[in-house]
Amino acid sequence: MNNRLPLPYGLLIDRNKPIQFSFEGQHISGFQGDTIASAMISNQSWLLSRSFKYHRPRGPLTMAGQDANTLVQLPSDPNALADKQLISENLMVKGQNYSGSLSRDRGAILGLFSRFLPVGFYYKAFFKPRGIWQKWAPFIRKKAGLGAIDTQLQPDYYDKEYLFCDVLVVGAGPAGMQAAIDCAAAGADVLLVEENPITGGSLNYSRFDVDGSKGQTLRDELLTEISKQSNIKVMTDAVCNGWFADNWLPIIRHKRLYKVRAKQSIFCTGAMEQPALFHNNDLPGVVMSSAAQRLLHLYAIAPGSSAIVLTGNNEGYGTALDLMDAGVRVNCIVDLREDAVHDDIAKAAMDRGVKVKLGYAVYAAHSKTGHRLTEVEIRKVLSPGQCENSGEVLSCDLLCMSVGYTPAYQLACQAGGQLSYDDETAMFTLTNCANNVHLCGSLNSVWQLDQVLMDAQRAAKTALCELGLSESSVVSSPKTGEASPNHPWPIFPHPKGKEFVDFDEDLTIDDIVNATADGYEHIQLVKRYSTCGMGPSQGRHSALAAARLVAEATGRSVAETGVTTARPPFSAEQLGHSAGRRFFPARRTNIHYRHLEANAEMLQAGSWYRPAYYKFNNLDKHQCINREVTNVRHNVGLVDVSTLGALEIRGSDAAEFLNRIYTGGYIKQPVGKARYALLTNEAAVVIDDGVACRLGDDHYFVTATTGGVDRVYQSMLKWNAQWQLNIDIANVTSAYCAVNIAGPKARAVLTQVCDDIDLSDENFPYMGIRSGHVAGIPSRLLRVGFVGELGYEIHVPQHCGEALWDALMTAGHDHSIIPFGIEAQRIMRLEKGHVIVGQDTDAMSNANELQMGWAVNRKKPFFVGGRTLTELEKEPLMRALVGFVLDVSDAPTPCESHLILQGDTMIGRVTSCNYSPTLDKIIGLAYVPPEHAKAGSQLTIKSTGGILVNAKVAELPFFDPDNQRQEL
Amino acid sequence: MPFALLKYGLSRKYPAKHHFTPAKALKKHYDVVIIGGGGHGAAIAYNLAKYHGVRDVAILEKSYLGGGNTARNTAVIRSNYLTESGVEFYRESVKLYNNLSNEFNYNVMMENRGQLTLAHSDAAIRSFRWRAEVNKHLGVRSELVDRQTIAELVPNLNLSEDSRFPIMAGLWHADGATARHDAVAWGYAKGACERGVELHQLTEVEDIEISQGKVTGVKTNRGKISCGAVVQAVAGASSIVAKKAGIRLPIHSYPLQAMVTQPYKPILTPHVSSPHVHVYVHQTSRGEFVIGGGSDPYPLYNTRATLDQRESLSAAALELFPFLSQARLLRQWAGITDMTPDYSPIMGLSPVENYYLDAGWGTWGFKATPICGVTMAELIATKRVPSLIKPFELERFYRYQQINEAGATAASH
Amino acid sequence: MTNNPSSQQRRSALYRRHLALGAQFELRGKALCIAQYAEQAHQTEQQQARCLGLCDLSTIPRTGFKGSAAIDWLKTQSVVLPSAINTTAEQPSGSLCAQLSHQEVLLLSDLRCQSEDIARLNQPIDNLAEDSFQQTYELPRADSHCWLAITGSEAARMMAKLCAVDLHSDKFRNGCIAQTAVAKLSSIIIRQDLSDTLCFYLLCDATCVEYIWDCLLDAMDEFAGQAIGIDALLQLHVKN
Amino acid sequence: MKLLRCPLNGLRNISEFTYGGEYHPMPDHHKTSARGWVEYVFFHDNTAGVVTEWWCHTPSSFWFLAERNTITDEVLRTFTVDEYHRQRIEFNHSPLGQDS
Repeated sequence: MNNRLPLPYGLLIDRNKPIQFSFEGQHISGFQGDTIASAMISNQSWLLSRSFKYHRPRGPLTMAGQDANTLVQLPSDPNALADKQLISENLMVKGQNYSGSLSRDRGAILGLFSRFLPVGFYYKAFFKPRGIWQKWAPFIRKKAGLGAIDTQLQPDYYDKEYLFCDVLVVGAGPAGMQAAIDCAAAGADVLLVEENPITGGSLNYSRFDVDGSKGQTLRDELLTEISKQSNIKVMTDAVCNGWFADNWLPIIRHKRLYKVRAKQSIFCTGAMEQPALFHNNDLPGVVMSSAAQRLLHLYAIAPGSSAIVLTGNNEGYGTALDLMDAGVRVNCIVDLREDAVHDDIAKAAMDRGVKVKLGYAVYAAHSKTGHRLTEVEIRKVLSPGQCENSGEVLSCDLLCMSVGYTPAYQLACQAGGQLSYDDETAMFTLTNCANNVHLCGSLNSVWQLDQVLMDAQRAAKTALCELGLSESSVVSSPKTGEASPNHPWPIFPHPKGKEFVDFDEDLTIDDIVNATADGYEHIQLVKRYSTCGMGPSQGRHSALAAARLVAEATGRSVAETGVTTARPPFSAEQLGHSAGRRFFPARRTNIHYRHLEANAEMLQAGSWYRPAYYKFNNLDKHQCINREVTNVRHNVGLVDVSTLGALEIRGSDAAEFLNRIYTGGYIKQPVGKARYALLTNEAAVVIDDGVACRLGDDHYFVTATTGGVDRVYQSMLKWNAQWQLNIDIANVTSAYCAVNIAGPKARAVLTQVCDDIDLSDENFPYMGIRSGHVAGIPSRLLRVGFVGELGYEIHVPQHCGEALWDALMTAGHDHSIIPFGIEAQRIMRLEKGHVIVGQDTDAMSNANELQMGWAVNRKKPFFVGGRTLTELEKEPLMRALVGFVLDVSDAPTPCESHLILQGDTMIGRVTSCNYSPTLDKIIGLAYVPPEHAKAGSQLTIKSTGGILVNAKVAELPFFDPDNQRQEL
Repeated sequence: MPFALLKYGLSRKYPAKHHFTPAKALKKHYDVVIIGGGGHGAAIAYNLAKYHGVRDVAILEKSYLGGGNTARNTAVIRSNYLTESGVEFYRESVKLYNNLSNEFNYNVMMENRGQLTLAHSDAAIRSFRWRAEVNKHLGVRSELVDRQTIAELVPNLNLSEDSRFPIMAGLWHADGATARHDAVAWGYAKGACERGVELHQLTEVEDIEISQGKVTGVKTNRGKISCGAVVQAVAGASSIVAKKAGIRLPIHSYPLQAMVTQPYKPILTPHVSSPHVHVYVHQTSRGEFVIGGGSDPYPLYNTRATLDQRESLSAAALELFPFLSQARLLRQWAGITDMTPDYSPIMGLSPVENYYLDAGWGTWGFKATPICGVTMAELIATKRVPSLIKPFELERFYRYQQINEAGATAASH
Repeated sequence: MTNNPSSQQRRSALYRRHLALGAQFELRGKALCIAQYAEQAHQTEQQQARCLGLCDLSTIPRTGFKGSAAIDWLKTQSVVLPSAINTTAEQPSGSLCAQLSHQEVLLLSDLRCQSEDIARLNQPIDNLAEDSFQQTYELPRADSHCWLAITGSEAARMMAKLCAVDLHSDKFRNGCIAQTAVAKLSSIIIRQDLSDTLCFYLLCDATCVEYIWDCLLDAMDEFAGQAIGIDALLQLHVKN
Repeated sequence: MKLLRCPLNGLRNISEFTYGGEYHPMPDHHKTSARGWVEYVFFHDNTAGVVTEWWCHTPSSFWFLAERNTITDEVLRTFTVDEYHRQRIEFNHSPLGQDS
């Protein structure tokens, strides 16, 4: 069972709540509040994972979720951080990336061949003889990857929420808490975000004084202050995962992504402790000092029985004190510094009689048992990186590294901060962030606790000034001559290598140095060539060492060398979080459910749902469609055209405006009449069409295509913003439901439900417009004939759509009315040779190619696309859209987009093609070179399966050439 | 264990061989100056040196080798374009890619895993069939496939009929592939440097000198250079550099963002893209899922990432692969794409004599790298415009002869 | 059963959902409204409205006017106009005037549908005879937009899951208007408290009403929000 | 996410807006040379620096202009169109293409 330290050790665990879970099938027990890693260590199991390349055994390194050593597999959560993930009852945890078993991983054999796998080895081999890579690739792929994705996963419910605050403080350590308090005191709304379960940061585990009480005392004081401030909102377990323009910050908490808009941000994200580089520095049992302290204070775990502390600063002595207080034997403090200046804490440690070796380094670590550290070899340091040829071997089961930090720079860098290296302090420091972002505490390279608090007050003050909540007064940051915790060169090459710079990618000192030797000298090239920093921990522990090594190898300063860009997100974020609930608006007409009730097969047109056709008995799709067509041709049909765009253009310049926007002429258009309207862009490409109905001298109602209307509306507004014509433009698409009742019996049906409009042809002719009532509903009637029959387009208020539909279906019953869908409509318009913009046109089509020159008015001074069209007309026409006919027997029937060939050359393509039930022929439209456009000329179509079929160019329209039917 | 690696294991000291020109001073004159040390610039230099004996060449890179869009693109190689000019051009490029590793003795890890583009509407099916027909006719493996076939090609794809955007069909491009993008630039640069070309990194061109309509030299942050010819291969900065030569281009530069997850065991083989939901996904040989989509909504010369794009890319990716909900996002980045009105490059002659354009590469530059090197080198060496790139000349816009590629590119990469 | 929405000329696209929830429809003025959702629900729906409720007002009269002369013309029609753009002014009749730009307003009937304002203003525009008012154009807001009410103490927090504008009561005062996006859908949000109960009117594309209704209910779930009838709103309104 | 100030609706996330292109008034469509016209239709300055652009606040369909730095993405100012366009634009009345 757990052998934990007594209270007050164990801030995060609840000893009254034991929890059982399993790791690799083995039952493990821990307490509520334990992470997988802490529970494992409390059970003396340090082996958590296998490394990416050499499959080396790995265990916790930081206990702060900052390293990839602790990535484990949960049932539907691969690559979970074992030192972050809390245990829960019966949680099933497995190791990752091993073949065989985690403890006996056959993949580990690769370690023996590491000499044969130099940096960038995959660029240097696997491609001879030609094509062999295709064989190697799958094999290498299998080796790649860490955890396994559960492809059967039913995703959890993730969602999002917007938050707003005056000041967002990221990181609730001493600096963050102090900054939050100061800001709130001045009246700002503060959001204080902490990624750990409790606030306090280093106060919870670090040693700040000899008797080790200072941290807790200060934390309690700050907490009381915070609890007094009603305008501080504290979020724990919340990760601020990036910084974006204008202080837009995502915060992840549980299953929700909060998007925070802050007026000011204060980053107190602290610093990340860095490893020393020596042979086998990745052995389980070799940890950061802070990791050991976290284990002690947060989880009440003595991380070992006999420890060695490798230090380059005085903090290591604090760790030693902590260990001794907890009853861990400290065999030796190995201090890299020859001439260390010891502070009180260090002295206190030495007074306890612990052996201290000044000017010594840990040269190598070893494991006799295989997986866990059992001894280290220490040697005297002669010069940076150089040791004596022999040293002494000390046994231990824990090695704490305390050789320095790198600021947790990610957010700051995303906010424009520059990382520069200060040779004095051997540390990266941050400068010039965005002016609404402020840094403080160890992130800002301030170390001593009292200084940290002052720095926080400075940051708060500056933020408050920006907010105008404090009179501006420049507060200088407490930059002090304090000793830097960073040792300039904790790097000790070993003839056997395995001094890991990047634990994620198994990269050693040689790999980095050799990358530069190959000519990849820029730090970015080193990264890309060696993959240093590309692993899950994104260079958190390799950036500093890599920069130092590259600098030395290329004879540049570390500052010149720099680090690679810190890309968001800050911590690996599940896609579920960034996806959240997915918002894809959908549009339905008021008649939608009538279609469903009539067994419509719906299709999506943009965000609209529209009936494609209506299933009938056991007819197949085409039979259903043909039935609808035939019924319109012989009786009467009803189609929902509500999705058509509708625009109102009103004002004394309405006609002038249409004249400029559309290709046609509208000045002389009579009131009560509709005209075709073709829209081109400035490149003279046809982009939309509709009909322009003149309802009054100063009033037009214009239709547009379903997909095009929003764009058309926006561009109309933009044009008139420049022209300043006296008009108003309104997009009324959604305000109206519209149906088209079409067929020889349309009038007969309509007459029954419309008594205030004279529907006779002489009083309501083709292309006429009338207003009145249908079934008592105020309606606007357009007599148009897209499908080539007597037809009326009836526009009624949106909310009356269903009532209109019901009335017409009832009235039409005795005339065997049935609804028809888009498919039938497409066929009938094709029979009439009407073009569908978007289907029969492409990104280049102009009016002449479509043989629609008739729709262009050449007598007017200007229209959008006009000048370009005249330019185009100086060159011969490239292609023309023509109609073609085949006999039904000419199989296989061509499909839309099939090619037109002349010999082996592509000379055109089919844009529309259907069986016409009316003509019992295959008809279609196609682009062909002008010389093939004459009626009667033969076309060769490369149909399905590459089979060539012959078609004949036909006059348009195919059906009812004199348009008698629509003018009944 | 391949033999190529033996020497590394057996030699005491690492047998380092500097792949590129070691830092050194600029010469006063070069026959050819290439502005931009990315894949294209390196490929042009390589071809000049190897096949045309033009070795007095300097590649001037303002940052580091291949640090522009070469480093930022998502390494998709395909030739399933829409127009004859487009298809033939990219078809040749893919051919060259297949032999690239052996061409310059450097593994670019070309993996032929195929590309599937998804159709969620009739309109998409029509335009895919159009592409398939043109491709097939020109000998490119490309076909319209039904849901059944899709299910076999990508077993884990969400093919549910009642998803928000049901998948109706797909365009299967068996020639679709990926390669290690950096390696392409490095391999070309290595080969070029071995043949005497000088690669100068951290060398920025500040001005371009022209007299009597002829380019005579360039001014850099490291001094002046006189030269016989200049070619600009600076995707993401084409307008800026061209402006120094007094040339205005039909280009708008937009950021294009992409992101990558942590590595996972392989479950997705082909490259899958959906122009309709604006996303494409493929799993690298490292096991990471690379996710990208459309360009940013407005122009910008800045490679910052946006949360907005992270959110929409994730949402879109989950429409296709709901289980990716558990995958962890590792890194998000951006490149800058030079978009042209007809989604086609601008290559060849410019209004300035001996000044050559290799621009307008939008989101399709990486896949063109090898053929670009071949054709541009031929143009510079022979002063004759190769027929393969004739259609892409800047002059086409003045004749209203754009290339009708719209629709074959968006979010497909 | 004349109170069945499917027997009406004007039908909210949501009526099937309402029926499924057991809505009881009553004619108010000319509009068929949801009085409440279940028998004797008054009390509970009122409590619901205080916490978090969602009500469909789409059948209630409303209209809009736009154009360079619109504002002046409305003044002649003795409409009380708001002091600023993107704010509202309550009319003596109880109806509401919302100004969306220097040339556009939106008018919402009182919830009892008793005021005649809308009907009067909607008289065919012949009372625009005088030239000076010719640039006044009616907008069919009653049909182009649906009209929902979101009420209760949790309304602002719930909306924060769908809308990037800060709607919390100290930032978005009573009578304020935001033209913005809700769940990626262009919308007009109007804060019009029911005496001391927070209330937002949400107007967005009528053809998207089912989409937005479902989004809202889903977002309301964590606060136990529910659909409520108009009576609950009226009771809260008259409370002073 | 960037914020953009709509002259009508105030400060909003940039996702509420539609980009409308560089501000380039149309040249005289009669007098402009053929090549000049092509450059107006297809070519862009694509300036790296401060550019005047069209933007539309989508929910209210309100078009306005913005000065934005295309390197830093910083918006210097936004303003209503009437700052540039107060006069009604007339087109001379000789039919298209007859004098060009």
